[in-house]
Amino acid sequence: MQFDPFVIPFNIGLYFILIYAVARSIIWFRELSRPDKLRLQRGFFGKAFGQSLKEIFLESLIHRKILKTNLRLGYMHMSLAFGWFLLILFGTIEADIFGKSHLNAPYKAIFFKFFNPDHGKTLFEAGYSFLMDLILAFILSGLLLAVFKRFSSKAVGMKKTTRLKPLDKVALTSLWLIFPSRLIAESLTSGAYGTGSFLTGTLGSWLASFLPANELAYPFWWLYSLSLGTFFVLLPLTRYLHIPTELFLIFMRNSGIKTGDKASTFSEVEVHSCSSCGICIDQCQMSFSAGINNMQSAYLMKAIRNNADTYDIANNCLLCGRCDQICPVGIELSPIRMIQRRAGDSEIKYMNTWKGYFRNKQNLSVPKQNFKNSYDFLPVSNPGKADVLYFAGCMTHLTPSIKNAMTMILNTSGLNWSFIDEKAGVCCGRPLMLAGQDKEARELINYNSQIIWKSGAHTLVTSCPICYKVFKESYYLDVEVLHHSQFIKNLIDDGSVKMNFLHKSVTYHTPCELGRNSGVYDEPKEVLRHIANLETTDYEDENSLCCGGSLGNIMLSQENKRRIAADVAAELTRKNPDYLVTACPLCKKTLAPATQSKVIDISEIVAEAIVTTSTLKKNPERLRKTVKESAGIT
Amino acid sequence: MTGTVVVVGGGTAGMEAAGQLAKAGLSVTVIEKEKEMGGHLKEWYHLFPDRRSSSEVIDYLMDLVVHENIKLLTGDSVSGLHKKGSEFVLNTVNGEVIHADTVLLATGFDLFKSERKEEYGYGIYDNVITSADLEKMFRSKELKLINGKKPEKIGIVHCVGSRDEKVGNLYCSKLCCVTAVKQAIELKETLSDCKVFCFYMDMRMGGALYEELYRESQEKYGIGFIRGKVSEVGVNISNKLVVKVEDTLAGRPLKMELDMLVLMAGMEMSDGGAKLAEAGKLNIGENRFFAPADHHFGSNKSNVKGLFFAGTCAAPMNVTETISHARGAVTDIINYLNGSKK
Amino acid sequence: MENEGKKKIWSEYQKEIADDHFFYVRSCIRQSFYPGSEQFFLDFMRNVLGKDVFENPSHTTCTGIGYHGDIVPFSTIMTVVARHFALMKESGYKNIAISCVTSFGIYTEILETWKHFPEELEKTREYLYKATGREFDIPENMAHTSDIIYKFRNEIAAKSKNLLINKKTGEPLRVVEHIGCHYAKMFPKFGVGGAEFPNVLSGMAEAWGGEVVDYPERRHCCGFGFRQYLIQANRGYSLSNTAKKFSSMKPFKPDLVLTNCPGCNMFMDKWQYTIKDMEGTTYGADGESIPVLTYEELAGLVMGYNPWDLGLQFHMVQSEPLLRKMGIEYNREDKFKTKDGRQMPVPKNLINA
Amino acid sequence: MEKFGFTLSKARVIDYDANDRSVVDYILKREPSLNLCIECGCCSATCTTGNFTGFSLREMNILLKRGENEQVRKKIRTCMLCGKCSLVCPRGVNTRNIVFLAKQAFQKFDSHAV
Repeated sequence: MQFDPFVIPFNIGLYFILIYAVARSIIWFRELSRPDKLRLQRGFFGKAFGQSLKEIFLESLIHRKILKTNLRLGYMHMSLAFGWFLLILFGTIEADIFGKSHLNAPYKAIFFKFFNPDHGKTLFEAGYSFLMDLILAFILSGLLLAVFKRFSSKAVGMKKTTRLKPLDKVALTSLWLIFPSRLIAESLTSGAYGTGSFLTGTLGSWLASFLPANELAYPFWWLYSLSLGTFFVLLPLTRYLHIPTELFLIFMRNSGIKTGDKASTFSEVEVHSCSSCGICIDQCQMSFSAGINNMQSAYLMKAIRNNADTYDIANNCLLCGRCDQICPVGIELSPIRMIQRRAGDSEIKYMNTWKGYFRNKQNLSVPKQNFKNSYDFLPVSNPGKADVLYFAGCMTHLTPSIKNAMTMILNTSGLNWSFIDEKAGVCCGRPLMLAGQDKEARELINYNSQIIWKSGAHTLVTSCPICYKVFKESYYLDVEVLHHSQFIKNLIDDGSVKMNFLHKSVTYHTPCELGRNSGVYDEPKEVLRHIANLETTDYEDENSLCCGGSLGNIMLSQENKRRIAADVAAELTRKNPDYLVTACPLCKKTLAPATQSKVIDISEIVAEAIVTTSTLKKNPERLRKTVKESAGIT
Repeated sequence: MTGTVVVVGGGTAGMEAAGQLAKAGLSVTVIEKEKEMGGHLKEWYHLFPDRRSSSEVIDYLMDLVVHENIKLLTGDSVSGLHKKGSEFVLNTVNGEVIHADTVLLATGFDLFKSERKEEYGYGIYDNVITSADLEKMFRSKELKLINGKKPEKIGIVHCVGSRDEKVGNLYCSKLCCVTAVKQAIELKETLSDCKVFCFYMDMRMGGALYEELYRESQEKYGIGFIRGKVSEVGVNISNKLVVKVEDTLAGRPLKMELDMLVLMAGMEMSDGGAKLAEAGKLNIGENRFFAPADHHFGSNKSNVKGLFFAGTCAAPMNVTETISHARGAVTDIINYLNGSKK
Repeated sequence: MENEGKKKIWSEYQKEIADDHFFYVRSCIRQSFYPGSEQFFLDFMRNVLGKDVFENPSHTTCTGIGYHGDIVPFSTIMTVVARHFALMKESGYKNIAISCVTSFGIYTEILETWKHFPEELEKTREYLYKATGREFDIPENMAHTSDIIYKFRNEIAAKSKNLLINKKTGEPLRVVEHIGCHYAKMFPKFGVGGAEFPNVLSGMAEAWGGEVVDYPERRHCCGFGFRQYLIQANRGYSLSNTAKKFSSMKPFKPDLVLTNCPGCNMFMDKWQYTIKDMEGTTYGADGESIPVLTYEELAGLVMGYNPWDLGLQFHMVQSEPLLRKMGIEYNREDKFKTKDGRQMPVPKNLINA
Repeated sequence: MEKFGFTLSKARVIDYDANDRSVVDYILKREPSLNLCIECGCCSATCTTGNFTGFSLREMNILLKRGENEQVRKKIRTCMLCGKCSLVCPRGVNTRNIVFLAKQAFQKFDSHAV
């Protein structure tokens, strides 16, 4: 039986973290809602399991997504995670093959060299040592990057990096110490016994040439064990908890569990899965246009983990969804932000017990009931019957050109339509939701629903993506909800309107609420391609920018909104298009003052291109020609 | 060119005009009732909108009037003015008799006597002061109440003696609004933790950069603006001033305790000017300032050929406008002399 | 600073007050509510100063209350006033002394009207002649009786037996002077000291040793407001105004309120009772109410008249606290006795009694 | 009161010094742009709620500044937070946040009062 006291710290750490992991997962599982429990069980014994393993390999070890967005940062994460994984894997095998006995205690694998100092003499052994050195070198290279990143995040190609709390620093140091100490310990031992490969061997023999290698080795083995132990024990208190937590996240997600609209186990698992890699910070326009660097998702996750006040962080955000898009861990960041907003003052705080190893929910809520909105003043309205309803929305009433364009298009379409908020419209409810006031929003939703039901329409067309999203997701309607860009697309497809081709170059700005937040990317572009020369920009689809005017941010000053809009407008008009086209009245209103080029809504350019019924009467063969033919384009 | 001009009044307009006329080669006599030149500018601390020190402007004007063609009669004033043929004869209090080809009146303005708005208790209640008094305080760097304490809450009343038929002034003095904003800012700069409120009827921020100053006063200094004219002022048991006003935007009367009340005294035709108008049979307008021969292209010409005026004796105007108006007068005078006095 | 400033203003608002030979016109409500006041005035003028003050029995109300109550048209009231001038002419007087501020306001208003619209004067002459066959002249001098007392305030001070000084402490009494709105607010030039800082009552108070207190609502109306009072449902307005005024003067702990207007005197006196009854609020020092005196009543006290002869017992707020402060002896028993010693019924709910 | 047939009514005057401005202080601390309001009324004119009720953001601003909180407390509940007001404001006042903060302040102070 090989044993040495220095392995004790490591063992303590290891068994502690294992037990902790089990306990934690049991607690989390208990807190899961009943349906989620079922989902998880089904997932565990279903194909989700396979997917999860694959994803764990690709994301948790290889860090594919990070590699995609940022090679150096990806390499750093990969070398550490994957490298360490390999080290353990091959270490265990090594211990198993070359060790005195089989099926060893874990520490044997970790401190193999100490217990088998003369290992590595024979050729095959040497080859294996070479492999182990290679892996160690791989990790150390990553570690080197990590150290750089701390001192200049530019080194890993990042503009911003997250700030640390003291405990993180301790854990970080212990993490950093692990592999160097292993390197030196192994090298010294190798040096003493003339073993080791290109890394440990060379370094070892060199050190041994002028140092008492054998005596010096021992303390370094202690250091190695200690740093491992410390790291494991501190792990649950630090952001490094993301390493194990991410596995749960992946399982849960693949089992079909969603974030939902209030704090739950899943949201907590997500919060803990954030590795604070900081990619969301670089992606955030609040950061690179407005120079605000304290409210990005990484900081939100941290604030929640530390039970800090999340009010300002949660509310000072455009909710454009760019970070959700890029997050390598795939955390549903905006939904979590919305949970914080909804909670408002009546937030469930997590009280730390046992120095934060386990957190028990405690409701420190301020009752919200005592100040609720009331919209009982809203009049009963009886809209006429119609097949198609048009809901312009508040913002569209501030951009009458869009209203007029849509009126013109709807008239030309020859459909039986009615304008439900022409005189006095009521807000769709989305702005209240964005402010986290869902109960209040519900009142407006019910009011509008009444009108829509009464009309007996089969289609509802909105000009404002904000309305579109809420009608689509939060209303219980038996009508087809279309954004006007989709509606126009349909009109063109079924030939109920004819277009002229405008010899104009346009670029398209995808509104956040329509694009990332509702998944409507193609219809507007197809409409535009149909009637004009659509130029591409560097910010298409998922990567599109936010105009800055978002109702999602209630705190942002006009000045900063302007700064964001200016940057966006500049980016999208690089090719000096005739029009910068968008599909949202709010985007239009925000971008128009920020640029010299003409900013218009898609409905306006369509109205410009549309062939009116009167002209069709004059030359009927226009009906047979396609748009491009009639424009003389082949 | 040659010719003699008498400039009555050694304020901003008078000095500017005298300087320019002298440069043009005319021999100029300036009559100033005060011992020193400079007029009202002497009492002012900083000028709006750029808050430069008024002394800088005085220095500029002083340089202008130190000129061999200029004769300065300070501490003297005109007692008689009449025209013989094409020549003017002026008698002064000190007994001088001056003959001149043309006369330029730059008699300036008098500040409205705030005692006339009895209900504001100027001269009766401690710590009710005028904008001019406040400028003096700024100059002397002694901004404090009668009892020596620092004021914590200060009110500023706009339109004192302007736009008020009860005191017979229907016109807008035009500078009080921006002066109020300027002084409010200076008050906050001197006493950062005091609260300042402006009681206004309209904010007339017409001039260049005035509106920007107004915005700054709200954004940077948090000055409070209450729309409504103060109706009366009293004192309470703790000897604080109590103002009664209607907050017309809230549609409710409002009463507020203040440590200090600053009255934005308006501009009126100066007594000297009024006397000269009588002596020289000059037309005066409804606002009692000199009436120009033509409002668009004769704003320096009087109804008497060869007699011109410049500056605030014609209408309320700020320093910039006064200087331009004076230069306008210079052009008219030169044309008049060239055109053989037609 | 304050006094110099005020003196400066007063110097601009000095009015000509005749010295002798007054044609006296009474007030409708004073002679019924505070009968001692006019009684004192006549007695003081005739017997103390030996002036000639003439009353004409055919003198009537000026109909001012009806006029301000929108019942009596202007042409009517002008004719009524013209009739008084006619009576004065017939009795051979040129100086009119008016006992009531409402009337005084009416007279000034009418004289100003005639000055600016002579045609109205001619019409009035015609109306009066047609109605009564009388003719009139415009008075040479018109004074409110408080002006006259103001004129002779120093004579009164000279003859004073009790000054407005707290006998115990030697402190001057704090006097709140309330000038009726119609005295000078319409035409400041007709009032001693103008409209903003009137001197007519403060002059008396100071001459007699008192200290005048200035308080934020000094200029505020007593609350009478004619129309507001005459309709019962509207009396809340009247009352609320009085309350506003009193709560503003309360911190100054006034010892008495001095008025020159019958209406003001009546409302500031009687509303104190009403407010006390409604919500138990009192405005004087240590829970008492503030005695409200007319200038004649005060002058009477200063000159040592018997408070009951001055009719102080007919106020709602009794003046004993004031009498005690001034150190004036009074006889409890005589309080509600007639001259010939018969006992009058004693009213209930008197305050400060 | 039937004894008299009339009552003593409270004065309509805004007693600035007696009023409680904790709500507006709370707002100004977080949204200083409230100071920039020049009471032009553009927000009230475009207001979706104002279309149906007497709710006026302009009036609310002034009443908050004067500490007349009670009227605001009632009316502010009718705001739909649609944000049109912020879009039309010529002075760049972040009106939407002001409403949001006002509600919050009332809620906070109410619950503390409890």
